[in-house]
Amino acid sequence: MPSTAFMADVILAPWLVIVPLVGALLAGLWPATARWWGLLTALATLVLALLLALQVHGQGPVVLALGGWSPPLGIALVADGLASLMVLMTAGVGLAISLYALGYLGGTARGRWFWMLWLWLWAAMNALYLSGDVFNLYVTLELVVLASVALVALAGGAAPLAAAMRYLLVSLLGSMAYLMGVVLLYGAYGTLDLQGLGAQVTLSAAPMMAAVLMTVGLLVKSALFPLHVWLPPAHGSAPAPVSAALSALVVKVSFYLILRLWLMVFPELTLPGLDLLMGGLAAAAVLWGGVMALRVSRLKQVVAYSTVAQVGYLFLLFPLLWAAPGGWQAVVFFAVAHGVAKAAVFLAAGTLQQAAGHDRLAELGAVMRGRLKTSFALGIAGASLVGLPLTGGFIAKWLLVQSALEAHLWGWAVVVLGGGLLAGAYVFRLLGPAFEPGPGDRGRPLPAIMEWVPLSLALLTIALGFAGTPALALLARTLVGGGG
Amino acid sequence: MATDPVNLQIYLACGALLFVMGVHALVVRRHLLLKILAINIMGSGIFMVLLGVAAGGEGGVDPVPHALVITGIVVALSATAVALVLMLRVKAATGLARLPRSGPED
Amino acid sequence: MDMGAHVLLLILLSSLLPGVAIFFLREEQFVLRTALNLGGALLKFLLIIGLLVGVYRDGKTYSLSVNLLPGIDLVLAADALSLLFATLSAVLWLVTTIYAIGYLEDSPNRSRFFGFFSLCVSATVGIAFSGNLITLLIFYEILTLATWPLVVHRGTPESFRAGRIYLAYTLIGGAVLLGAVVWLTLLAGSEPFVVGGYLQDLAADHGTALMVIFAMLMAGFGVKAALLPLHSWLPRAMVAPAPVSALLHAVAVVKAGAFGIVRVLNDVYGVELAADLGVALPLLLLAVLTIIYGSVRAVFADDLKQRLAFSTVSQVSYIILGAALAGPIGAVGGLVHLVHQGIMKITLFFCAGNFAETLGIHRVDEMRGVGRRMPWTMTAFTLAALGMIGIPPLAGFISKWYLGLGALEADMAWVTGVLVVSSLLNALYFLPPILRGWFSRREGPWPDERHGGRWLETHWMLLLPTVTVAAMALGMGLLASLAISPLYWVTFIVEFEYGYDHIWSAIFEWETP
Amino acid sequence: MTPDTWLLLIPLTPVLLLAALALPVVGRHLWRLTPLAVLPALAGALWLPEGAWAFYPWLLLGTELALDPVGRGFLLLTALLWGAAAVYAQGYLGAGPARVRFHAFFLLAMAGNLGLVVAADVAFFYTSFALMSLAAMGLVVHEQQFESWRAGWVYLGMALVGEVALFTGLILLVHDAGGHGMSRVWEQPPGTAAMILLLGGLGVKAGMVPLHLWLPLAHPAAPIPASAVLSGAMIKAGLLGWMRLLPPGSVPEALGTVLVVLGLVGAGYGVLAGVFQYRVKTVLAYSSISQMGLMTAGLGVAMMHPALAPALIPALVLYALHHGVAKAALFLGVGIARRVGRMAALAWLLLPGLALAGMPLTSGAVAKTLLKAPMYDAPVDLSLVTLGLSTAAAGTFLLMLRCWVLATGGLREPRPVPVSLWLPCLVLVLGTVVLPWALAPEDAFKALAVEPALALLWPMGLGVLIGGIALLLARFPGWTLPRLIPEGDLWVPLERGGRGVLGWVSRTPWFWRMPGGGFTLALIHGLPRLWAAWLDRVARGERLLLRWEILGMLFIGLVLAMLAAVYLGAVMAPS
Amino acid sequence: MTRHRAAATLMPLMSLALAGLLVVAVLDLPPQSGLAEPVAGAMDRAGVDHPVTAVLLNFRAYDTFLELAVLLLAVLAVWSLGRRDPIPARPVQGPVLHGTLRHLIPVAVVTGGYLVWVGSSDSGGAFQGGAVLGAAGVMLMLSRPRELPMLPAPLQRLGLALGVCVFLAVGTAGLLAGHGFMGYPPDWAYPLILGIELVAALSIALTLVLLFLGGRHGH
Repeated sequence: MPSTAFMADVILAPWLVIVPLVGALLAGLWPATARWWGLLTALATLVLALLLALQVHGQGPVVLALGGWSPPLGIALVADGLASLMVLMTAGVGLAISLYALGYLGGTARGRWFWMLWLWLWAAMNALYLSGDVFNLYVTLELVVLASVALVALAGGAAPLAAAMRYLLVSLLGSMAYLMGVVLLYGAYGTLDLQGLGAQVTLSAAPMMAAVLMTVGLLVKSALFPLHVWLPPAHGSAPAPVSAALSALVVKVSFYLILRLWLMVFPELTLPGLDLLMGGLAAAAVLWGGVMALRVSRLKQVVAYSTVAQVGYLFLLFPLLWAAPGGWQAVVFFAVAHGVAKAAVFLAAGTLQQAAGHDRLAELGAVMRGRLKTSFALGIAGASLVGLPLTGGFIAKWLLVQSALEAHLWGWAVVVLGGGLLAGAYVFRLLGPAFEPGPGDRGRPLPAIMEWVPLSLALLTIALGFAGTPALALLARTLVGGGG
Repeated sequence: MATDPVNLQIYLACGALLFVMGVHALVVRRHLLLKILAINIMGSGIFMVLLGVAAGGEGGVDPVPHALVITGIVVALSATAVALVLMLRVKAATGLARLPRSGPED
Repeated sequence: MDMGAHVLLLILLSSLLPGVAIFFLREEQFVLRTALNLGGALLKFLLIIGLLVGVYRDGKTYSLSVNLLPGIDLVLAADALSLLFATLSAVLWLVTTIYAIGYLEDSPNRSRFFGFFSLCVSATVGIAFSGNLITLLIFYEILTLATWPLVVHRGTPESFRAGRIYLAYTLIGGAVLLGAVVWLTLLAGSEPFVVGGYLQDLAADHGTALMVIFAMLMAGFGVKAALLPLHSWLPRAMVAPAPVSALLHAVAVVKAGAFGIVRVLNDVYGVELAADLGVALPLLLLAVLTIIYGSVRAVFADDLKQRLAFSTVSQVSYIILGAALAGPIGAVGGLVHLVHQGIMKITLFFCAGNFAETLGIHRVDEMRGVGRRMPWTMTAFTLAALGMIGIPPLAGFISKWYLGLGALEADMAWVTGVLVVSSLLNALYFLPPILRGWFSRREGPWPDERHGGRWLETHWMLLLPTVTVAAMALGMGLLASLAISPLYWVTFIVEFEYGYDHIWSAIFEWETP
Repeated sequence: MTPDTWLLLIPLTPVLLLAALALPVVGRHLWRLTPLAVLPALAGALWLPEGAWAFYPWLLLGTELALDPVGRGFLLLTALLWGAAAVYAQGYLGAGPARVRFHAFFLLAMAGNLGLVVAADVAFFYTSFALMSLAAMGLVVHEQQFESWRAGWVYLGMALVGEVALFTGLILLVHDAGGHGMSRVWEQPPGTAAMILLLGGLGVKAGMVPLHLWLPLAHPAAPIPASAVLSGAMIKAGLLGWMRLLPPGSVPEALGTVLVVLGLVGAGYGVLAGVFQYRVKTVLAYSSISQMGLMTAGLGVAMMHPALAPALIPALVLYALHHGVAKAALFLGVGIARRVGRMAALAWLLLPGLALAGMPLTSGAVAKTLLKAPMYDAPVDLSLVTLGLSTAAAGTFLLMLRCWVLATGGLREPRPVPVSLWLPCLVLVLGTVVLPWALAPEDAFKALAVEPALALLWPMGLGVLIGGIALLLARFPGWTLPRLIPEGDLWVPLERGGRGVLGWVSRTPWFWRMPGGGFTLALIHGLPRLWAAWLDRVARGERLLLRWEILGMLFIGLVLAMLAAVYLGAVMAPS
Repeated sequence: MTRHRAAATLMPLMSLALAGLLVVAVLDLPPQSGLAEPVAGAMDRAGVDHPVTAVLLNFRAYDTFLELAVLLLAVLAVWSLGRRDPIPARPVQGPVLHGTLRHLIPVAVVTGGYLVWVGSSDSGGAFQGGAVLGAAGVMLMLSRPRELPMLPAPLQRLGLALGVCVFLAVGTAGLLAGHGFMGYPPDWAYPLILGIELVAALSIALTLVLLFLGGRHGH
């Protein structure tokens, strides 16, 4: 990596918070130009995220003590492989969502609010990924929740409002549980720094309780079965770019946090019983989400339940975490692949919904035939969700199965493979209407960008199919703690 | 300034109990306002434990938990504000300050 | 990576790019679509010919690899076996494209059809050129994806049902396959295909694992190859348009499965190891069961395409049988049947398509007297069907001949009995349509007569491919010893790639009496 | 033109002509050229040098063609008969589009028949054999009547069984020999399995009892020219196959015994079944069975005593030639007989009939004498065989008598006999007289000697006697010939039984679908219902999960469960 | 229904169990002084005298900054929910509130300002001050909602965002100046912190008032 040599001293991490935040402030102060600020911010953030990833790849994890106050007194920003990969994924998907929103929302009043809230959300997510302090993580988590809830409610109408309300309450429940855990940890060890905690945590009542409360609180937020019911209405009824952002990115945030905690803070507590419990829930989620996705009748709800199922995969994390050397990396790669693919699917769904004026799956055939690019995006990204080859999803599935088999955890391998079948069933159910007889119909006129963006994202999933090696190399530069 | 350990433990335990009461209320109460209050009660419980922790050390009161409590209060306040307004919007849209019980198909 | 590597990529792209371009054409852009279709098909054909020349005359090796994961590459490579399959695909694609253009004239959604059609062939060629198991798996799965739209192309409830069943089978198969490949990669790494296999060193420590993996691999590939308990999707997929059935049965899907099995048996495990592990015999038994079962079911199928489908179930297992015999002559028989079955089955499906498209004939008993109305098609049908039975001098005879010899060579004379029973059953279901077609009198009008061509019995684009492949089915048998025949080629593969040094002389050098 | 090219031209010419039939416009008239397709074969049989051999490495599996003395005889027979039948077919078949079809199959079968005679490698032999067998199906069912279909199915079924048996036998031979050239194959004595398979496989074609069932059904059903080649030329392919693939000397003597027994049984049974028939073509068919039995027995003797083979084999070839020509003449004559008066009919049929029965001065006499002669010289006593042969000759006379009676009886439908009918018939009739003299070896003239002539005549006398009595008896009212043995003898009960089984099978489709089908059906019909129920259940569950109480319980429950898991894990973990 | 009843009985039991375990966990916490010593050790470089303020605005300034951001985001979120409903509260009748307010408001303003200023050395700070100011604003809103002069929208936005903006600007300046993100030059720490606190208090006060209005945007 010759490019990293001259970047070695450059401090990048804070800028990934500053830039979107400035964008958000500008968009708020000058609403009429919100979308251009948004676009500019998206581009700048993507560039920064790329540079950060290169930097981390080249020189390893970067830990930055804010204000010169090193932990435990101050707060540290941690830009390691995991964080930079998540930031990069967010930036990539974020740019796509931004471009899409240009077409979807245009310069409407609702659009202005979207831009502002979306940039806030982005800033919050970046802040969360880069934070190395459990309390700071709580604050960023709340930022994410508030921005997300407001975005969900943006759709207006009774159902989205109720969905937003439920989302908010459930999220707050989760946040509170997390915060309780933070307090317990501080009470036990007198520090909030992730690395510091990781060095100290042992098996005893308070940290155990802390770990459990934090994890369950975050599980609620990441919608793991059976705590997922808030997700489908929220993701299913939001405007398309919002759905994409929520399903592709926001769900990953709490997952990331759980991973981060168990990687750096609680490795001592990863015990077989926990593996079994979480793995069981994960398997149930895969099954339940898949079945519900087969059952519901609206396009976006199918996609939302698909997220419920795919979240299940993410929580195969626990059985795989330390069982196999690359176990958690496989899960992270899965998260990235799912993020990109799910964003593509939601955006494509949004285009179809806008074109047809509804998203009843059974009646979408004509528009799907008329809007080929979008249908293709749906198909390719769907293939990634199923884990069909040459997509990121395939590599992710491969890695998951490989880790499971490497650790002789046959059962989880079967879950991964079987879940792929359910995914296949609902993805092809989505595509089915396109093959009904009858002429195509382009539906309402839409900006071209609403077709190109999903397609580009879908093609990105294919590119991810070849990104396994660099991504794993990046992930190898992640800080882990304790007995790992 | 060190506090009596027993008193401290009462603080801690009460904080924990408050937290759980909040959880229970959040679940059992159906009116949204009560749910929002329940979350605030959970928050209060947490802050109480935090303050108890701050006072527990030998070397004087730990200032960091105090700072955290202030921050936490502001965050909770923000969330509560949003929740309340959202509740009003839900009530305006559905006529009820309760969440509908409906499945995905309805 | 040299020029040659690019040729491989170009071969893949020669159908992929036109395919993608075709999707976005409007229905009425007939000329452009046809040009793309045929141009791609021709280009692919020529490129593969070029590759052949390079490999055989100049002794070049071609390979191309792209890194997927640490230690795992996507490898495209051209060896003799892959060229055999690729050539088959390229030739049949060209022919089927012409046929499909004629068949789908005036039907809706042609752009979509040809788009997926091209993707399907790209995947098949990818399978052919796969240089390791992972690459094979990747293209195998892509094939699933590309074929499903073709199966449901008509959009009727039956086709959706067939599509669902197809997916259920192939996706499950794919999942099992993925599991097996991952496992194998864990044990042995991602090795390139090598004749004789690369697992010998593992046999001592991981014997059981290897057996389980083998079973999983067979199940995974067996789904597409329609091995016995996994065959049900195939007859149901017959709702697809005739060119699709033709391609599905003759080249793409079914062959992909069989090809995979051959690869695994020869180039991953190696026949010796497979025999040592005791996995070759169960495979053989399964193939035998499938052969008999498929034939029996075909006898009782009234719908022509159903009958052909069950016939495919049976015939593809010949290939597997040949591989599972684990001897050079059996390998010759199996491999050569890979080509022969493809040619003959595609002929049969073309004929079935011609009957359906021209006269509305779908059932065997509707074929009465069709020989007089459509003599060319009926001749083609007769040739291919007799070939399937194994009647000389048609291509099927050659396969059966070497399969039989292979069975004897492997000291499994009873397999010859299976071939005999299968031949009789084949006759039992193929001769009635032939005889009805030629010798029964037609009373009343045809079910649905459409093309009343003045000079030809049907559209020339339907007839020409049909007659061409029928002639190939004849020629491959009659001229089996020519240097361009599949038999010659397969012998070459077995002799020089599998390293059996006496096969060539056993097959192609005669003592003068 | 070298023998190389010429040999290939023999089977190729009919195929080329067939291809020409497919030409547009002119093609539909080219059927008139069918007779010409035998010319290369005929010329080859007459003028190709002894030991002509050619090798075509590009054809099939590498094809060898050759002409040896045996082949020459058979080639002559085949060419002659096919040529005659082709000419006959020109006039016999009415106009109509089916005519081209008939000629197409005719040409194919001809090519096969000619090819198998000159084949010098196993693969090409089998190819030709199969081509002939299958194409002949087209000739059998040509009339498209119920009868022809029935006969066709029986023929086809048995031919196919024979085909696969032959195939398997050949594979076994080739496997043992390591090559598929005939000479290569001869180097190894065939294995038992191969022998049995070849015996059966070729026996079907040769009408060997009990594999003869198709013959009495197919002959009457087929058009006359087809019957002629079927009975005259094609069934000889079985005999030729035996000679080629089970050469005397390399097979165990037991096989010879089997052949002798089966042959004599066939010879007798053919007569027995034949005389009770009411259709002239059926009678002729049974006669063929009987005659083929004689030849089979002859070959059997050669196998039992390889020392006799050099004498017996040419005799057998001559016998085949004789029988072929005479039988074909009879068939063609039967076609003419209907159109002419009773006496004219008898005139057409008399000479070939007598020749078959072994009338001195005819081909029959020469052939029979030549066949028996070596047996008398045999080191062991073969009188049982020769007696059998003689008795069969008596039977043959009876059969011929039955044939004459039937051919001259019944309704007449006088019609002109075109030249295309009478000319080939006449050629063959004359052939029965001329050919043996032209072809038989010098010592054939021994046939003129008194003692052999007597040996020939007494069976005939016996035949005349029995026949005369029968004819006399038939004059009494009510004394008609009982229909003791139906046409197709054993096939009739077999068919009845088969229908029963088939009927049962067709009434029970589940039986056939059971192994995978039943399972699949259950899968297809049962699973969706289960699946739908499961979906409903899940959807209900989803609504339940929406309740806050449930959510809360799950939340707390999860916390408790995780605590328990961590705690238990910690307790149980080895520290 | 039985299911629901089961839930109704089970839920308290489970809550009790959780409570018990949580209490055990809380009581299990070891007595320790946490970060008191590190904070005390760093106070000389903190720029302010009061440890809580030092933690809030220096050691963990990033937290505080994000917390301001949360507050701002809350207003934005509330606004984004729409501004359709009318003001429900009619002006409070009667003289008591008005009279009280007349005296209370100046006191509140002074108190708020004091609290901000004193935060550097004693209990107090931007949030406390801002809260008092905000409370004054809310009172005003209650008493005469229709008569108050509302800021024009852009100014409202600016006012709301000012705290975050200034904080961010200072933090970024620290980054550019090499003191790290959210870092101050040691000499400038005190004035910068005080400035931030003042601006933040104003923004907080405005935020609270607007949150109280809950999107009911004036008239």
